[in-house]
Amino acid sequence: MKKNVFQRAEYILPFAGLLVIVIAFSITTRGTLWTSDNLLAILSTIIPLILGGCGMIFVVAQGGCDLSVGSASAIAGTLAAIVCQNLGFAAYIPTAILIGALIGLFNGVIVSHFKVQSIMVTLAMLIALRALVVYITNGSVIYVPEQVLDLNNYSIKIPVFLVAVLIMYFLFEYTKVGYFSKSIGENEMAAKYTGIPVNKYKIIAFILSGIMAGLVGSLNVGRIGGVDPTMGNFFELEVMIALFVGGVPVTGGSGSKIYRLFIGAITVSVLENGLTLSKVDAGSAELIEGIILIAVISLTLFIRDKLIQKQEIMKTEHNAN
Amino acid sequence: MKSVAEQHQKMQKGTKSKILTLVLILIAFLICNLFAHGRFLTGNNLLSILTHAVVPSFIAWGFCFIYTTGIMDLSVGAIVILASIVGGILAFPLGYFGLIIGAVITAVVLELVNLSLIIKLKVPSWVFGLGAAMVYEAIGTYYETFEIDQGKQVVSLGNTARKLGSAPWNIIVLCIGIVISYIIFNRTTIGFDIRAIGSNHSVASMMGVKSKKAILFGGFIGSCFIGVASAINESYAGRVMPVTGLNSVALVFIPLAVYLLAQAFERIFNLTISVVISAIIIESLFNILTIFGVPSGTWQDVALGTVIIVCGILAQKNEKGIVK
Amino acid sequence: MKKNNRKLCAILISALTIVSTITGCASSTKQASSTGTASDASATSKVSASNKKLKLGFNNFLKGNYSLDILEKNFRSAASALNCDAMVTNDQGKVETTVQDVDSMISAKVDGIVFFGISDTLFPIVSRKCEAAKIPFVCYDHIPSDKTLEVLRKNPYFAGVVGEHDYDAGFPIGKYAAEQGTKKAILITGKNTDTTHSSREKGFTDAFTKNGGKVLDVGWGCNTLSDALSKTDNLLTAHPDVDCIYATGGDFGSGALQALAKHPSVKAKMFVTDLDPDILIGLSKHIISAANGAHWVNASFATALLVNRLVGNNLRDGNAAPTLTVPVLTLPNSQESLYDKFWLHNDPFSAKEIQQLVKTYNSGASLKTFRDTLRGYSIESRLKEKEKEGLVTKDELTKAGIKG
Amino acid sequence: MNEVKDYIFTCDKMNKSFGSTHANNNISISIKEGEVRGLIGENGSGKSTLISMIAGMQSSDSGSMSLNGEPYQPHNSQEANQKHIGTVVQELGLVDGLPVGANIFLGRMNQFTKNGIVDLSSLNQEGSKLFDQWGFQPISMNILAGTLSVEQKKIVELIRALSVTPNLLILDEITAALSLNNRKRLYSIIEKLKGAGNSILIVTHDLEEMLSIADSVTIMRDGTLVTTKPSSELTVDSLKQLMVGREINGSYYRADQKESYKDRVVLRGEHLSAERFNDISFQLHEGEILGFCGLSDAGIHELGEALFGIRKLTSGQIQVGDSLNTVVNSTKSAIKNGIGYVPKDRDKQALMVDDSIENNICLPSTNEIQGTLGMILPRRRKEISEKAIKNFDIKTQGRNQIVRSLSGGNRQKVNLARWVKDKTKILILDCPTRGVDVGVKSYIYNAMNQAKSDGISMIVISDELPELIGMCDTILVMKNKKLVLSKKRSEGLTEESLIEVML
Repeated sequence: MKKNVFQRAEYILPFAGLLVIVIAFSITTRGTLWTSDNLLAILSTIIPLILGGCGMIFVVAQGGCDLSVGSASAIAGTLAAIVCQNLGFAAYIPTAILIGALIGLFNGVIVSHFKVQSIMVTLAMLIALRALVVYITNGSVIYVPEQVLDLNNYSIKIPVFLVAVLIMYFLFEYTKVGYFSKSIGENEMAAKYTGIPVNKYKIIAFILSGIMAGLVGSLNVGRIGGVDPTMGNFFELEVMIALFVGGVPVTGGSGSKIYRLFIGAITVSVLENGLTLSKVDAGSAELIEGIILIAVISLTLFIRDKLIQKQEIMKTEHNAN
Repeated sequence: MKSVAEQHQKMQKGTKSKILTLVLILIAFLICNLFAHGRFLTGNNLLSILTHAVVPSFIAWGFCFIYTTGIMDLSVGAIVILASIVGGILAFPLGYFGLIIGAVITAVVLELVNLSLIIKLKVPSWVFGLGAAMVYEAIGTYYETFEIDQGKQVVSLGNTARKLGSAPWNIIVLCIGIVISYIIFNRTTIGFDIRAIGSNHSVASMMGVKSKKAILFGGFIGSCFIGVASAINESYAGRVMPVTGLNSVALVFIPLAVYLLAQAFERIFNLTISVVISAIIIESLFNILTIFGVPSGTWQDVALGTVIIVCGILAQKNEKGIVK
Repeated sequence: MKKNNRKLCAILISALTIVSTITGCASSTKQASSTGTASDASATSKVSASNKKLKLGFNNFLKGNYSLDILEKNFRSAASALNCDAMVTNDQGKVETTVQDVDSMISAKVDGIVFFGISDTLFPIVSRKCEAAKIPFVCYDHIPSDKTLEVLRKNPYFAGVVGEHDYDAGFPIGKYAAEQGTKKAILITGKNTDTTHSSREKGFTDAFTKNGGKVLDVGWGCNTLSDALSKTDNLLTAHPDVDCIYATGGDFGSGALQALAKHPSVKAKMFVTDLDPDILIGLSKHIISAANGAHWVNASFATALLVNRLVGNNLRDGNAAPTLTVPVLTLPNSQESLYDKFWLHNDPFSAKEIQQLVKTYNSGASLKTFRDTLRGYSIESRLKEKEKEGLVTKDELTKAGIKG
Repeated sequence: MNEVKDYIFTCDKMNKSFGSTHANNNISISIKEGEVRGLIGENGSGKSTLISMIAGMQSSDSGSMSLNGEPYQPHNSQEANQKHIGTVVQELGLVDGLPVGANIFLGRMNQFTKNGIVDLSSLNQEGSKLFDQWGFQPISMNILAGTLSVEQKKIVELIRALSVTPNLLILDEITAALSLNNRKRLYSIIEKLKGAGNSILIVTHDLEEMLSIADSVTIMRDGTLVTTKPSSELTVDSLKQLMVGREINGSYYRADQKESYKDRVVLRGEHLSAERFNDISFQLHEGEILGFCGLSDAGIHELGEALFGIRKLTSGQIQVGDSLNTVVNSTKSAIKNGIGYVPKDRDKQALMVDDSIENNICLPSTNEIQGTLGMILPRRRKEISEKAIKNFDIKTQGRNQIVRSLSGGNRQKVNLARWVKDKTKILILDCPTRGVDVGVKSYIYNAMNQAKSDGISMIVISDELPELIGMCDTILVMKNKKLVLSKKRSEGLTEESLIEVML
């Protein structure tokens, strides 16, 4: 009967850090946190994080990492903007997604067939793609059609976001793409010896990551009003923070869950927004953010650790009998 | 079971591939020199390449002792900034001694704080590093804001203690670095312990390696290298500006590329040696491209990315195992 | 024992989380409470400054960058001179964060925003947001392109822009360099996506080539001093025959200077834009031939412009929101120490002078007041003003080459 | 005093609990000078826990140990080594990233350290000397341990244990990994140590081996010590009985002594060649159990990998299908044609040990359980996994239990269970009973019989000859990458006749 208590606790506790933060900021911002304007503002920071995370989680679940997401989103947005100047708005999002997918394909092929570490390949891509964006824009600003700016309206952005997240959620939790990705993260050798085409699924994971980066890029252009070569800078790190703060294991495997990404993304966004709203000095904001991030994740891990220990004990107990 | 002769052949093959790689690099250099009308392989230019390779090499050596144990600490960039600043401040009253001691102690203290917290809290080092980077960046800006309010800028060395960062002193330090890092990494108990933990944590600790102690001690050595890198950086640049918004992470991208490249070359050269080789390859690349008139910031970076991937592929050519 | 340690740790951390959040915010909430209830700052509402403290938002694009931070300092001193609360955000060098921070400032119910847009695309977006939230805003430092300005002027909440033409920072120096007889130049500059630096580069190149010189190469993409150092080093190897080096920013100038010292065979003159402490030292030692800058006061003027608007003094240039240009000043060697004293250690414009720009303190404040003040902005005029305030003696001025 | 002196090692009332599991309950053992002591028990009976306490890798909850009459309380394996206790642990392995020499002396580098610097050449010399001294084929001290074969690694581990000049040498299931020739060498080492008055504590699942080398055997069950008896008083059957606690029938192998299978050929290998084997041709019939045996470098395991499409062939064809017109050239085509594969290294190659039983069982069955849009319904996963747990009698709390918390035998059941499904027609089993105890072993043989009668064909690759002789319809012997002998099932088939060909 103890079990039930623990099981229930397991569902609530990952939210503990988030709850603490939300409560604390509700007090310090004197309720401003909950105004509709601000909730929408928080939502617009959450959207790219979750979209990017939904793609990257496939790679992370396999135990790899994709550092190229930020640069990929920038180049996808840039090229899409250029293409849509010539071909019209209809080509905008498809182009961005295609570019993202191509980058993912490249990453995936190098990682899977040439056995280069994912961090090395994607770091190189981070540097190279960013440089390409700078070259393409050549320092000037690319203006985009009004429709692209309209993408930033919540009435369009939210449906796009929901559809994309639902698809990714389905792929990750209910199809073999996600299942195999987690298996590869758990034990790649076992996956291979069980007959899973590991290379194929590595490529698929990177392609999905690229596609989502492309989508984020296309939305980003609307958000910042045109192509800016620095857009998406450090986006990959923000996504990773969201993933890991939510409790997705760095080594991947079956602990990777999309709901954890949600928690992470919301935690990070509320934290940033709350600190700014509380008028914390810009210098201190970063200091406090860093400390709280570390605190939240260690709290979550600590609690989970305790839980797992308890469960393990219960299991072995059962075995012995 | 393979015969000894076969294994011996394997070893010889190793020596061969070492020579082959060096020759290939040399040929590439000569070709570049030909196209650059002799502007590439001049003494001054080579010295300048080496000079630029010093700081990335030292940071990458730091990574050898920290990242090898599986701790991926991304706050090193922020640590370098803080260590450079502290070194710069202490350089005025104490000269070179202050510069080096200030930088090294700062780096060591911060890195040890990181490592012990990572071990204690069991937080994945990736996130911890990013969080710590935010904290250290913020400390840097506190100092900078303070200076601006005083009508000053972040500490600048001026003419004080600038020799460490310039030839020939930095090259001498680089050579000392090669020797020391090689010896510690390959010929000391701590080196073996670090490599053992990196390769297989549980087996290593079963075999009697005290892993926490080794990680902390490795972090101590690694952060000494990072401290020295910071001191050289400060002495070379004269001033290191604090940044915010995780921009410090970008600071370690090149050293990280050096380290990863070195890992890829590890089957040909020893890790600490290949660090220097990788650093020189990357810096020569920038140098030669500038000489060729390739615009920096765009095609140069594209070329760097390409070189990293190509080297990675070449080095992993025969890899059959599992790569993350 | 170990378990206890971990427990203690966990408790400490959670305590730390809460305490740091709350204390971090406490100081500011105190200020916020003194603001009283924030009213919707509609453009036409004429709130008198006497009964309500205004709350101004300001975005620092990248904290830690000297020139951006000194702009922040100018804003802060202007805001305190005008008795306003300041809310400063750090955009961390990211355009996305810039937009996000504007959202946050709107949520925090600031009365007006002093905005810096690194990229032209940001202005229309921010303009939309401010219009929707009915918050007046003013742009500082970067002057948007004409096309963008047109868009902005359609927004009734756009209060104007105060900045400098970066092209005009590069151009005179290029001309001056060519006049000094230099023929072959290399440039050290930031990313070519940063309009500040690319405009300066363009201005210099135009003037230099027009006057018979040739720009051999441009070192793009520097972020830091040591980037500039390495880049210059490489460039000097590639072009040992240069006789002119122009750095478009203070840090780049320091880096270039050091690289130059490593190439004793290169005989080149140094020119820099941005007057920061290092460059001043270079000037005083005659290593740098000329440098310009001092345009950082634009943040103060932008603040004053916005406050005018908020107190109901809607300054218009004809029908449109005004564009005010701050001249980029060239600093002679002789005045380096005085510049250090009055620009870097103090504010070049006293609180009183800033107050004179605003209707609350000076009922006659108009666009003309701004124009006149800016037109008269030069090193010499400022120093004379300081003499009037008794902060500097005539002797000192004469020594610096300024005649009474 | 004298009496104590006789015992080189004693432990008294050792206790160790993990949570509420009493892994060791008041265990007392005394080992005499020059004694070879066998330690035997089912998986999970507490042998490994006892050994890890003696080797200093875990601390005991209570109880005391003494060595040479002095109290002995190691805090870590280094201290145990200093006291001349050398251990080869069951599932440890080596540090792949370090050279062989460093692996042998890791944790004990100080003896080669001068002024803080390790003298590598004398370390390597010492290592080579050990190989010489104990009569193993030398391995270069400078190559990375990761490049060694499983057997070579085990030998390096053995050398590592021997390098402490052990008074007490503990060997936990070392023989399973060794080929016959090296097994022989191990026996002679044991003799040699014994002759010098040193003692050995050995764990093995091979009961005949146990009885032939051990002077006396200690039997453990469920964390308690059952009894210690001289080998001469024991037989294989009595050992089994003591271990399991109930009677087990004489043989757990197949009862029939005749080959029996249908005529239809389900898989044919045509001149298969790859790096580790050369020109192998054979046929597998419906319902046939085909065995492969050979020494460690004969290439039998690699052949198994190739049959499942993991290892690429350089020439030759694997044909399957109704008229043998389908070629297997990838794992995908192998699975499509109903081939299942149970690899040799259970924890590394087969199972995701940190994942749930359900995830492990469903892994090869995704194609069968996915519905529209490739959706894998949790309901179907549950069905499959619960069926497998029931059919294979896996002892677990539920399908969501983590595999790591299962005993070795149960893990192997999971490994097998996931392949026993309707679609599987051919099952490749590489060492299916490696490291499992008697109970599970007999269970697995039963399952194989069941599968055979269901018409499933099996290829069994094994180092254990009795197992092959007991189960297979046909046994193929490989030597030096080539097929050298084919034997049909018959009563007169002996191990000796096979070994002769293998060597």
